[in-house]
Amino acid sequence: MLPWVYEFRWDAGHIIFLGVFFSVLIIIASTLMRALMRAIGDFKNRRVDHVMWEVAFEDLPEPARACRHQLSGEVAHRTCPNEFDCRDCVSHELFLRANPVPPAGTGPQAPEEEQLFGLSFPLDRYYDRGHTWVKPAADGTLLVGLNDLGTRLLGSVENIQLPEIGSTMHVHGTAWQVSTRGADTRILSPVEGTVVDVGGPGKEWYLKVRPEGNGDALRHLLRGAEIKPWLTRELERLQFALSEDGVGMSLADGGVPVEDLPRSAPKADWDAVWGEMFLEA
Amino acid sequence: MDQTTVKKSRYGMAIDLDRCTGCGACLIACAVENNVSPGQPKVNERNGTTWMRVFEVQDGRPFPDAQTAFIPMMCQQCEVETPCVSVCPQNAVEVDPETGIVGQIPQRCLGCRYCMTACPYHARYYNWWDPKWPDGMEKALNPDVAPRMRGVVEKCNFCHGRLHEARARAAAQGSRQINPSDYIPACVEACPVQAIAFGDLNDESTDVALLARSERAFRFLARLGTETKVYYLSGRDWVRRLADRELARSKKETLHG
Amino acid sequence: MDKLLITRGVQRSPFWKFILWILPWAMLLAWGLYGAYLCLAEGLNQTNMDNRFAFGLWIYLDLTVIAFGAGAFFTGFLLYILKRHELKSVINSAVVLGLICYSGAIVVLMVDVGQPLRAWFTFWHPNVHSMLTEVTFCLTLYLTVLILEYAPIVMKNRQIRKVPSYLVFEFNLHKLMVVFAGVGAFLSFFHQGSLGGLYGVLRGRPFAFREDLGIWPSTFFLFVLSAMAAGPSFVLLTTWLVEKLSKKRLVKRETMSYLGKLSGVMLIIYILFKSVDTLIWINSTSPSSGFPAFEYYDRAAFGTWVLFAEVVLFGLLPALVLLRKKLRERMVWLIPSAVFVLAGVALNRFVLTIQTLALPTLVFDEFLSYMPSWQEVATFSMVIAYGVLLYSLSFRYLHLFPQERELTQPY
Amino acid sequence: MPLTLTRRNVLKFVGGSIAGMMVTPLPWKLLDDVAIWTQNGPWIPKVPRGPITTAFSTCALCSAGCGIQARCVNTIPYALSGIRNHPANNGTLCPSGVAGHHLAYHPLRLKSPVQLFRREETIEVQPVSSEEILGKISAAVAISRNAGEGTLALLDQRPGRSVSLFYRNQLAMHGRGVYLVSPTDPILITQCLDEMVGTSFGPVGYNLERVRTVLSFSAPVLDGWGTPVQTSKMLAHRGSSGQKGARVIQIDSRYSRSAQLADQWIPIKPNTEAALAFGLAHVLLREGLYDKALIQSRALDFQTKGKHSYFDLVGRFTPDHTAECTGVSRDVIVATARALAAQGPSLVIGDGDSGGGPLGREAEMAVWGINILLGALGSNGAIVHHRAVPAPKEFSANGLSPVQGVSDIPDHSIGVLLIDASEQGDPLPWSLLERKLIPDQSLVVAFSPTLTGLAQHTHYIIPTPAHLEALTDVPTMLSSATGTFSVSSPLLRRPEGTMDAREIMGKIFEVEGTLEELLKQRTSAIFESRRGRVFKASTGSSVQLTELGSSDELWAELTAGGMWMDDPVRSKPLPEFHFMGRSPAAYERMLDAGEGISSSNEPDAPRKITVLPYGRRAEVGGAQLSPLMTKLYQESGLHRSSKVAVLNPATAKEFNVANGGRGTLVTERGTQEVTIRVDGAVMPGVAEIAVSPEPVGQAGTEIVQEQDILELIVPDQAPTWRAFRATLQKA
Repeated sequence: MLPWVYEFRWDAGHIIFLGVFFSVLIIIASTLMRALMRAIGDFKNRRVDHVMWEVAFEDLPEPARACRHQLSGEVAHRTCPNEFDCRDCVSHELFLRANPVPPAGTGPQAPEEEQLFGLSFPLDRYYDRGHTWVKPAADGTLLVGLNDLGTRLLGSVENIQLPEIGSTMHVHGTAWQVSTRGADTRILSPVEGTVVDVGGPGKEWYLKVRPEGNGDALRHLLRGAEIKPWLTRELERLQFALSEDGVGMSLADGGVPVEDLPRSAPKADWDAVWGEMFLEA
Repeated sequence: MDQTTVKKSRYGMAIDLDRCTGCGACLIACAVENNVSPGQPKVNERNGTTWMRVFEVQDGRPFPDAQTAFIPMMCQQCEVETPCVSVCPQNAVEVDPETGIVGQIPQRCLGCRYCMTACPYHARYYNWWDPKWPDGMEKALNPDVAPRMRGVVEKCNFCHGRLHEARARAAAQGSRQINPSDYIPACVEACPVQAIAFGDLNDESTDVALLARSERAFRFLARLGTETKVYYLSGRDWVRRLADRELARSKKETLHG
Repeated sequence: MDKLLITRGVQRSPFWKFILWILPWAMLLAWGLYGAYLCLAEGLNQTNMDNRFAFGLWIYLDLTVIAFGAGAFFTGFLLYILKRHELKSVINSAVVLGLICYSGAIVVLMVDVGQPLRAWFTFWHPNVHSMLTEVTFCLTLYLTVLILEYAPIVMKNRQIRKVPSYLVFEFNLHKLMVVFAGVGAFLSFFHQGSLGGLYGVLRGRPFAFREDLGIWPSTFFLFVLSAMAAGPSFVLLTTWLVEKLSKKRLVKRETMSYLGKLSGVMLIIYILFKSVDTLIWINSTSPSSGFPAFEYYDRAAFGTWVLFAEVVLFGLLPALVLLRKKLRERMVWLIPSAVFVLAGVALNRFVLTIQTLALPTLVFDEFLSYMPSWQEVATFSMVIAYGVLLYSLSFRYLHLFPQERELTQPY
Repeated sequence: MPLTLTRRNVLKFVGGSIAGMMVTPLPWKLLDDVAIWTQNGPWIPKVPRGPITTAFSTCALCSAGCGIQARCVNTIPYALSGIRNHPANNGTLCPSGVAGHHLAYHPLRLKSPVQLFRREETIEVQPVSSEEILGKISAAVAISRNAGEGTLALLDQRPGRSVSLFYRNQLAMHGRGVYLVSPTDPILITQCLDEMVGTSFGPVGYNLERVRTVLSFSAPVLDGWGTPVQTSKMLAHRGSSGQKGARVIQIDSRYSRSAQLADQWIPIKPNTEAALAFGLAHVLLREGLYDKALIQSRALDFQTKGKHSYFDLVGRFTPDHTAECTGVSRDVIVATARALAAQGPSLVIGDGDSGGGPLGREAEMAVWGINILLGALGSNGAIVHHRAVPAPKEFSANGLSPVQGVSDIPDHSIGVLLIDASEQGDPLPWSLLERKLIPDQSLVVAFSPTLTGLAQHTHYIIPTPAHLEALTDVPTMLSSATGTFSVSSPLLRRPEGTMDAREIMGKIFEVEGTLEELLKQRTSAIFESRRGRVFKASTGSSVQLTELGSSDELWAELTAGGMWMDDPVRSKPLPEFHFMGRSPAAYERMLDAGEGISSSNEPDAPRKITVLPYGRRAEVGGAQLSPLMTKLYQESGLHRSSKVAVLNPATAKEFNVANGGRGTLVTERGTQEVTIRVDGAVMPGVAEIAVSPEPVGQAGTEIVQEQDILELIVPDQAPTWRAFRATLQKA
């Protein structure tokens, strides 16, 4: 195998054969090393949250990965290529230019639209696809909370694990974790920044975050007129998730989800539903 | 004899099938010489170890006209494209360029048995059992030949131990060329009717070289092109036809052994 | 009970049902382990192999499962190198199948060789001219590659993925999968081919011996082609079986049909080459070594029907069905065709292993038959049971079919 | 620089060394070597180490007297070969001889006296002291001598040795002593000639060099019947040697080795050899192909008035009648007789097969008859006189007990049966011996090194030294043209607890002396005779005996692989003789033998097959085979095991058994399972089954009784067991 091992001959056969063997071995080993180095790099660059979200996003069923502009009807079919992070999305830029979304609270939207399908979706805030909302506060911080559907989906939370004050949030990284009925669900962070204060289920908001970076920190979030079609889609998804294993529960069109969904349909596979709705594979 | 240059040898055999009586002395002498262990209680014709084995063959004619011949069959020492050498994954089979003898290195053999499937003469044997001798018989083993272990392949090597001994004897006399009468494989020595000739095929004057060129000489499966160095001699047509399937077909009788 | 280990959003049978399912397989595995233990401890006298039948059930099994396992490399190659994204839905399953087939084959090989502790000698003193050396090297490397391909699937298990380092490593490894796919395809090409070369180089066995094409005998290429035909069919068939057993749709029908098409295309190429090769062999290669080819089909059960079955019944017929879009889109045609493809390849491996050894070379030698001993059958079953268990566990706890949730939730 | 020994420094040093070592070939070479070492585990037997020496002796496994050259390590022989130029074997050995040095390690070897208990299929042994056995024998001997109840019989499986003379002498003195030999022993064939001549005709042998045609009646002439040198000479014309050999015609019911190797095989219905002999004689007489003057003058029963004569007897066996009796075609009979007469000198050999039993007295006389007609006993014939090997007078001072075949003594007559050399000689059905014993009162003791063969049927075994442990002389072979004498000297140390037969008999009869003294006396007698030549192993050539200086010198040569060969003598003219022997009912007995009363009166019952047992003289036929003999019996098909019945395909079909299938043979004595082999060359209607013991390659946990086809023989059925009928069923 090696030149000093008995039976090694310096002939073409040996050189070619062992050359190929060692090359392949080196390719495999170096690829493995490369993956390892990159993983270490990701850790060093604090990209763990990002990676976790990317992996989760990859695993989402295709319909769950629809682009916001598909939901709004601007395009017939488009799967988001950027893991719901529109901040650097060129297409989003182009879509916006063609058809700007009115800022929240202005434009053609009527106040009553804050009530959608019996759920409270105030227009003064931004909504993330992971059922959180972001509301800029006066002091420049951002308030982060769970939207009405999200709250009803989880029902009464048994245990909640909020981040420590001072910890860093990444877009679509873990904001906080809840465990209910034996299943863990992580709630995606809608924004990037440092946690300056924490609230909780009983409070108005869950987190107060000091944003990081430039002004487009909220660019990837849904707003205004985008909310309704998205919510429609989400309720559809919920409907299917619930009806999957014949629980028999249905959210009739226009029907209002009850305050505590798990309690009203205890037999449903809530673990699966939460995974589905909170974008966790 | 010139002692500075060692001429290359091609050791071969010529076995006279018209003389062979099928007594089996060669087979036993071989086993004695090469420390082949006695068979286990469950051993049979298909899983035994007989480096040299004698086939009893008939011309297929029915009673009372049947003719019988005995064919001693051992490693045929293929010279060209030696089938077992190229298949061994770990160089446990080698042709010695000095002697032309196909050697097996049992200590390196993995026991994959690929060489056995490659051998057209079924001359290779696998140690299906641990080698065992009755009590005390280890003391009567040939000190020149290492016993093999279970799970490796072995075969005829023209009595390698004897070649070593002959070389040692030559070296003791300051010669690098062995004396032909010092190197005679056990089967050749034992044959009661002296049906086997052995020697260097490269040396035109040896009996074996003469016999190999005789009209009665033939080799089994010669058309495989492996240029075996074991020749067989027979004046009987039906025996000579056993060398090749197509030849055997050319006669109407069906053959069985 | 084990719900938290199961991928979110997919339905798996209750734990007790799963236990009931794996219990008989586990028992089979235990029996097989005992058989293999006997062979290792007592020696291969436990088998019914002998000096003529130096290869038996095990080598046949190895050749067949490795051919079937070709789905892993072929699918990977098409997906990652040729970017056939429709295969993404079966790649995980194909990798698991590949891993099962290859690791099973290597385990059996280790029982089969007389001195398994010397297996490393092949690396240490390699005879580079031996097909078996090529097989050994490629098989070991490819098994490494398969493990590296399987590792990300494991690391994405619901609980394991919670460990960030695993997930991040998985993520980065997965990104480099194209390298492994390439290496895998390269290695597979050589060892599938070398397995064929294993027999093709047997000058002393004119039934198996074939002329060289370049530096390899023609069986080298025939094995590559037939393995590429068998691989997709095996993935297709197992997927279908899993669908039937789990009563779920796991893969889109188009993917199934596409796998069938792949098989069909490879098979027709294979059959074409095989026919030409057989004709050359019958008319030139074999007779020139003194062996009239018709004699081979003159013995015991091995009639010319073997050749017919291999080329027409299990070759041309399924190939034609699979090549017709309308037929392969219907399960009643697709599935039996896949079965036929596999039967044809398995028959080919059987013929090359068993018939080659059963046929006499010397005129006065006889045709031999061989029946494996229970220890051999046990070791064989051990691999089957191991495969079923590993697949069952993977199917239950790992996310093998990315389309599963999608297909079970009709959007 | 100060050298501080800190842990860190030490670790650094070690680490650096290891790293540095990796770039040298050392670890890799080590790995290589370890790879080889690991393959030499303790479970693999180690070859012995020690000084290599060469020793010479003579093989005593049969009476060929082959010279053996042993390569020894630590004085233990590890390989045997023949001594070059030796008159018996010229450098070659038979398979048994080649592996002779293994017999001491036979898995069923006994090293201390045992008592035997036979169970269903196994044998249990219990150690006893030799004194106890000897005491029992002495007591029984005394009873037999004084009370006259039963005889003291000694079955000598190797007659003709010097110790055999000692036995006969002692038995003659005992009064009720009987000296028995196997019915197949060649001595009995010469006895037939003696019966024809009326006096002791003297030892005869065969001068094969003179012979052009050999007609063998089932004798294994090409398979261990003669010495290797003789067999080689008979086959000399084969192949490319260009030498002249003899044309061999084999008359055989079996497709035996000799039938396979002979120039012509004449298959014959089992047990009809006498008829064929008469038929051949018929042709010779009818065509005048014999020495009329000699027959007229010497034969007393050739043509007699008023009494049935040989002429009458042979006259009945016309070629047609003979063909009917024997199944041999008329033309073959005539042609064979003519060939014998025309292509002389011719020789007809009776003898029969060692395992298959004797041809029978009448058939042997019929064979001698043809030899006489052909002039084979004449001065130019191939059957030559030789002189007995000289023996001291005191060997026979007290008379010699006559040699008797086992079948020749009355049933239930033996009180004490001692079997010497029971591991040797031809196989013998135990049933034949058993009926000679006084039921339930007899004592049977074997002197044997192994628990094999006849020894398995005895009450006690006193272990004797094994082959090459024992000192013994090798008697002259039947086929030898002159008397020969050689000594097998021990190459191995005999184990404690073994006694040679001379020691045992000396204790029983209270006679002083050792075997070595006995043999030395004989050697002296030979030396005193001043005849013959001596082959010296050391030089590989022969010298006149007179060239040796002393008896001790002769002894030294004989014990080192040498051989003494008597000078040939001019053949005595044939005295007056009776073709049919001298017994009152000679004609009737001969006629019965020819017409075959025993086999033809039984109706051809369906499902009955004629079993032809056979032994192999080449393998001594006896009960000792080297463990390595598994190579011939189990590991290759060269020698059929005793569990295999070979049938003609047509017969197999008739009995509904298939090649490789199992069958059961049944007689009133028992059943035996056999594996069926189909062979187109075998005579239809018969099953050929070997009687040799199975070689024992490895010791088992218990001693299994040998199962032999001879067990199935119904002893009263016939004087010989060459062919018997048994039911064959598919198993």
